[in-house]
Amino acid sequence: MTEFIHHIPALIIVIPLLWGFATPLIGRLSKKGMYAWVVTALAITEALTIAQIYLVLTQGTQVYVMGGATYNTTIPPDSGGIPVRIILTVDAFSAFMAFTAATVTLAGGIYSITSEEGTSGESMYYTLLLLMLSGMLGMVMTGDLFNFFVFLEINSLASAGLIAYRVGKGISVEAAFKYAIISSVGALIYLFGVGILYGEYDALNLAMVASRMQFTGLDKVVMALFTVALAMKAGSVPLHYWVPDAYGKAPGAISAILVTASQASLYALFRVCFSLFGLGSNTLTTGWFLISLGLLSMFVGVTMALIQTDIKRLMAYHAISQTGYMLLGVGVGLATLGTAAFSQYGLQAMEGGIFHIINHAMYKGLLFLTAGAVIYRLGTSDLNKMGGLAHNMKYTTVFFMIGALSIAGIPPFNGFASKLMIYESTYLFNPILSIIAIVVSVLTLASFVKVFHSAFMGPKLYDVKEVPKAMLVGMAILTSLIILFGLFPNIAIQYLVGPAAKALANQAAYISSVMGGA
Amino acid sequence: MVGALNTYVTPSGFWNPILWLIAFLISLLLAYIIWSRGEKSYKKETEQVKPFFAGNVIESKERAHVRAHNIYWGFVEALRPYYMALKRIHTGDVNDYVAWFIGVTSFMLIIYFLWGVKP
Amino acid sequence: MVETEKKVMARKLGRLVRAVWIFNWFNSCGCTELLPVVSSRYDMERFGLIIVDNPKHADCLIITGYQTIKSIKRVVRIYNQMPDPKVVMALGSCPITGGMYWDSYNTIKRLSDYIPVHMYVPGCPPRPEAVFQAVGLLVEHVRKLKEEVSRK
Amino acid sequence: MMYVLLALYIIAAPFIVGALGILYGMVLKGIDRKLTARMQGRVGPPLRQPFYDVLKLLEKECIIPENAVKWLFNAAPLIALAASITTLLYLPIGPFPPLFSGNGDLIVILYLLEVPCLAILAGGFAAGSPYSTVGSQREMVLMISCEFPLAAAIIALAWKYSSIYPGLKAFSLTTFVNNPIWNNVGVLGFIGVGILLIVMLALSTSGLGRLPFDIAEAGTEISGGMLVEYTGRNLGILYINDAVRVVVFATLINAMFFPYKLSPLIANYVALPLAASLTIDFLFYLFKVFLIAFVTVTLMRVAFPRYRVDDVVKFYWGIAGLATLAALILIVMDTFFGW
Repeated sequence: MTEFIHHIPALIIVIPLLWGFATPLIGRLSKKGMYAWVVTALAITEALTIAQIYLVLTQGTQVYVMGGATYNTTIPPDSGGIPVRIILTVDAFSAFMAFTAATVTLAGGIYSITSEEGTSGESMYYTLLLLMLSGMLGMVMTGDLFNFFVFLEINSLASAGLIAYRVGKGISVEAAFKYAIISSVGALIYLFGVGILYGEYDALNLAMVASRMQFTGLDKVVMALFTVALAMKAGSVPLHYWVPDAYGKAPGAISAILVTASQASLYALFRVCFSLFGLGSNTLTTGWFLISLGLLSMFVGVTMALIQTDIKRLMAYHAISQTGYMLLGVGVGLATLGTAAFSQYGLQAMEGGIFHIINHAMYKGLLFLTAGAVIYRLGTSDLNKMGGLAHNMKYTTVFFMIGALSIAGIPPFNGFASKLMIYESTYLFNPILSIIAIVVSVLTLASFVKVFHSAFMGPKLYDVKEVPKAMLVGMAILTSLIILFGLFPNIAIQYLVGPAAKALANQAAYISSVMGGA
Repeated sequence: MVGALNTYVTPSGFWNPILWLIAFLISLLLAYIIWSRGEKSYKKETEQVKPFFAGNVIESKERAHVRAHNIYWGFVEALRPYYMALKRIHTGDVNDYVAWFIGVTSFMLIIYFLWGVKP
Repeated sequence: MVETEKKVMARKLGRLVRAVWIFNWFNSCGCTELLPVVSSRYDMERFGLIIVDNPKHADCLIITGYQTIKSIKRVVRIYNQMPDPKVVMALGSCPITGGMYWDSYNTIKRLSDYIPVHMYVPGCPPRPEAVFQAVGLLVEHVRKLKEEVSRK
Repeated sequence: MMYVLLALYIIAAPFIVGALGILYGMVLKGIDRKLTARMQGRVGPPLRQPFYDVLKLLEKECIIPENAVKWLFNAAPLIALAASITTLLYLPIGPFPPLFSGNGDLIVILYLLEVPCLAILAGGFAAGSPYSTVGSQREMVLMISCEFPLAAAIIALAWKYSSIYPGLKAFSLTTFVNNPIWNNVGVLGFIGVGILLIVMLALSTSGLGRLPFDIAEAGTEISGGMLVEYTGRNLGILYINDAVRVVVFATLINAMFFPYKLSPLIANYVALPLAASLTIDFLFYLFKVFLIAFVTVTLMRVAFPRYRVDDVVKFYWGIAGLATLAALILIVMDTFFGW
C-alpha cells in the first residue's frame, strides 16, 4: 500500500487521461455506463487530490520522477548533477490548485450528464472534458518547464474543442477559434522563453533553472515573455478580450471548468514569479506588475460587466474582475517578498489572494452552472428575454442568490472571508488598493442584482419546470463548499491556504526539494 | 470573553462568521415576533393585488417587467465618456487581441530591462 | 355585526385614527382651499395626518372636485388597491351632488354610486376647518364604537 | 459553565441591542418629525407619533402582489431589520465596548450597512411592479455611489491608525474609541479628518435614504419607489428598520469621530461612583447620537431638494470622492512629514 501512495501524483494525471480515451468505447456499449464511467473517473481524481493534500501536509513536498529508477531519485548518478527526467513537484500550492480544479470539474461533470443529454457526439464531449482535466492537473503539478507547455497545449486544445461543442450558428465556433489562436500564441511565446532558458542553462527543470539563474539580459527577455504570456492565458485586463467570447459561448458546465483552466495559468504566473525568478529578480517590479494587472482587471472587468445584456458574457467579465483580486493579493505579497513587511502583512495578503482562488472557482462555477440551467430551460442567454423564473425554478434561484451574494463579498459567505483578508492587508502597502477593491466589490454586487432582477424576478412570463436532478446535484456540491468556507474560514486557512502561501513564498524550499535529492 | 470562539484574524481586523449567524438568527426571531403580531389576511384575486401603476392597468405581464438594458441609467450616464472609450477598445477582432499582447510584451520588456533585476 | 368582529373593527379604527395616512386625489378646484391644511397655517400633521404617495400605504382617500368619466375608472381602481380599514372622504359639493357641473355631459354626479363614501365635506371649495371637523367626526365615531364595545 | 454563560450572553445580546435600537430609533424619528415641523413653522406631531404609525401599520392588511415572488417578498423586511440589529452588536454603545468586540471590525460593519439595503432592494425587485423595480435600481445606484467615499474614509482612518499604532488592530472600533483620531493628527491631518467627517455625514444621509438623496423612495417621482407594493405589517417592519438604521449610522459616526466621555470632566470636580459616571456617559452618548441624527437627517431634509439620479453619482464619485482622496493625501503627508 505504501508503494501506491508514492505514485499518487502520476496517477492523478494519468487516470483522467486514460479514462477519457476509453469513454467512446464505453459510450458505444451503453449511455448509462458512460455516465457512471465518467463520474467514477472524476470522483477517483477528486479523492486522490484530497489524499495528495493530506500527504503534502504531513510529509512535505511530494516529488515524483517520471520513469526514474525509484520514485524520488531526481538526479540520476551518471547525469552529472542535472535532473534529466520529467519531475512532478507537488508542493502545498500545487496540491491546493489540483484540489480546486478536480472539485469544479467533478461538479461540472455531474452537471453535464443531463445538460448535454441527447446532443450529438456526447462521448467526445466527455473525452475532451477528462482530457481538459488532466491538462489542468498536469499544468498545476509539473515541475518541468517544457512539460508545462505540453499540458498547456493539451488543456487549450481540449477546451477550444469544448467551447465549439454547441455550434450555435457558428458563433461558438468563432469564439473557439479566437480562444485557440490566443492560447497557441501565448503557448508558443512561452515555449520561446523555455527555449532561451534551455539554451542558457541547458536544463528544463524549473528548480534546476532557478538554482542556476544569473539574471543576464536574456533572462530579462524571458521574464517579460513568461509573465505576459501567462497573464494573457490567465485573462487579466490588457489581454482579457478573449475571455468574454470564450466563456460566453461555451456550453453550461464548460465555462465553469474554463475558469479553473485560466486559474491554472494564474498558478503558472505565480510559480514563475516566485519560484523561477524569486528574490533574484527585483520583486518590487514584478510585484507592481501583478498589482497593476490586478487593479486594471478589477475595475475594467466590472465596469464592462455592468452594461452587458448577455448573462454569460456578464459572468465572464466578472471572472476577469475576480482574477484581479487574486493578482492584487499575491502581487502585494510578491512586492514585499524578502522585506520585513512581508511577515507583517505580505504573507496574509498572499493568503487572501490564494484563498480567493478557491473561493472564486467555487462561486464562479456555481454561477456559470445556474446560468447554464437558465439557458437549458429558456434556450436564450439574452437577459432582455428572461423574466420571472423564480416562480417555478426555486432551487436554481436559491443557488444563484448564494453565488451572487458570495461573489459580491456579503458577510456570511466565502467571498467575504477572502476579500476581508485582501482588504485588510493590501491597504498597509498602499491605501488606494483596497479602496478600489471595495468599490469593485459593490459594482459586482450591482451587476448581479441586475441579473437577479431581469432573469429571476418579475411576473411569471414562462411556465418552465425546475432543471433535472443531476444539474441540481452539481450545483449543490459547489454551494456546500461555498457555505463551508464561508462559515469556517479558519479551517480553510489552516489546512489549505496557509501551507500553500508559505510553500509559494519559499523559493529555497522548492529548489531544495528537487535539487537536494529527497 | 466572547473571543473564546475561533475568530478569523487578519493583519488589522477580525471576523467571526458563526457568531454573526447566531446573532442574525436571533434578531430574525425578534423581527418575526414583531411581524407576527400584525394582520395576515388580504383579499386575494381582487383588484388589490394588481401592481400600483397610478391607477392605470398594465396591459400584459410582459409590459410589467422592466428589462435589463435600461438598468442603472444613472450610473452609466454619469460615466458616459469612460464607457464610450471602453466600448471602442473592445473590438472583438482577434488581430487586435494579439496586437495588444505584443504591445504589452514590448512595454514589459522595457520595464524589465530598466528595473527588472536587483542591481 | 357579530360581537367579535365589532371589537376587532373598534381596535383597528382606534389605531387608525391616531395616524391617518392620506392619499389625496386633488384634481380640480376643490383642493385650492386645502393647501393651508397641509402647510403651517392649519398643519394637519398635528393630528398625525400625513400625505403618502401611493394608495397601498394610505388609509384615507380624499377625493376633491368633480370626477370625469375617464378619471372615475382610475378612482375606483385606486380605491380597490387600498388595504382595509380604509376611509373615503369626498370634499367639495361636486362629488356630493355634481356641484355646478350638475348638468355637464362628461362628469359623474354622485361619487357614492361608484365607491362607498364615508364622509362628505360640503363647500365649493370647502374650508380647511371643515376637513378637521370631518376628521373629528371620525374620531368621535370611533370613540362611540369603543365605548359600545367595552360596555358589552 | 463558561459555555453556558457565553451562550446566554450571545442569546441576550441581540435582544438588548435590538430593544435599544428600536426604541431609541423611534424616539429619534419622533423628535426629527417634530423639529422638521417646527423649522417649517408648523406645530408638528406628538413625539409618540412613530409608535402610533407602527401600531396602525400592524393593523392594516398585508397585501402580496400577484407578480411577486411570495417567499422573498415577505422575507426581505425581516432580513433587513435583523441585519440592522446585528450591525449594532459591533458598534460601541456609549461607554460600553461593542457587545461582540473582537469579532467584527469596521469592514464587517461597512458590509453589514449594505445588507439591509440589499434585502429591501431584493424585496422591491421581488414585488414585480414597474415602480418598485425602478426604485430598487435607483437604490443600487445610490449604494454604488456611496461606496467609494465610504471605503476611502474608512481606509484613510484605518491607515492613519496603522501608522501610529502598528501593534493595534487598525480596523477594530476599540482602537478608534480608545485613542480618538483628533488627538493624534497634526495640522494637515486635522483638516483631512475634518473633510472625512463632513463626507461621512453626507454619506449617512444617503445611507438612510433621506431627502437630498432619497432617489430610491422618491415620493413624487416614483410614488414610494422600492416600498410601493409593501403594505401593512411588512411596511411596519421597514418603518422600524429605518428607525434602527438612524441609530446605527449615528453610533458609527460617533464611534469614529466623537468617542469622548463626559464623566472624566465631571469626575475632577465631584467624586462619581461608577454607576453614576456610566449613566452620565450613556446619556451623553444618547445626546451625541441625537445631535448627529439631527444634522444628517433633519437639517438636510429641510434644507435640500432631491438630487437627480446621475447627479447623485457625480456628487459622490466626483466631489465627495475627490474630497476623501484629498483627505487621504493630507493624512499621508501628516504622517510622513509630521506637520
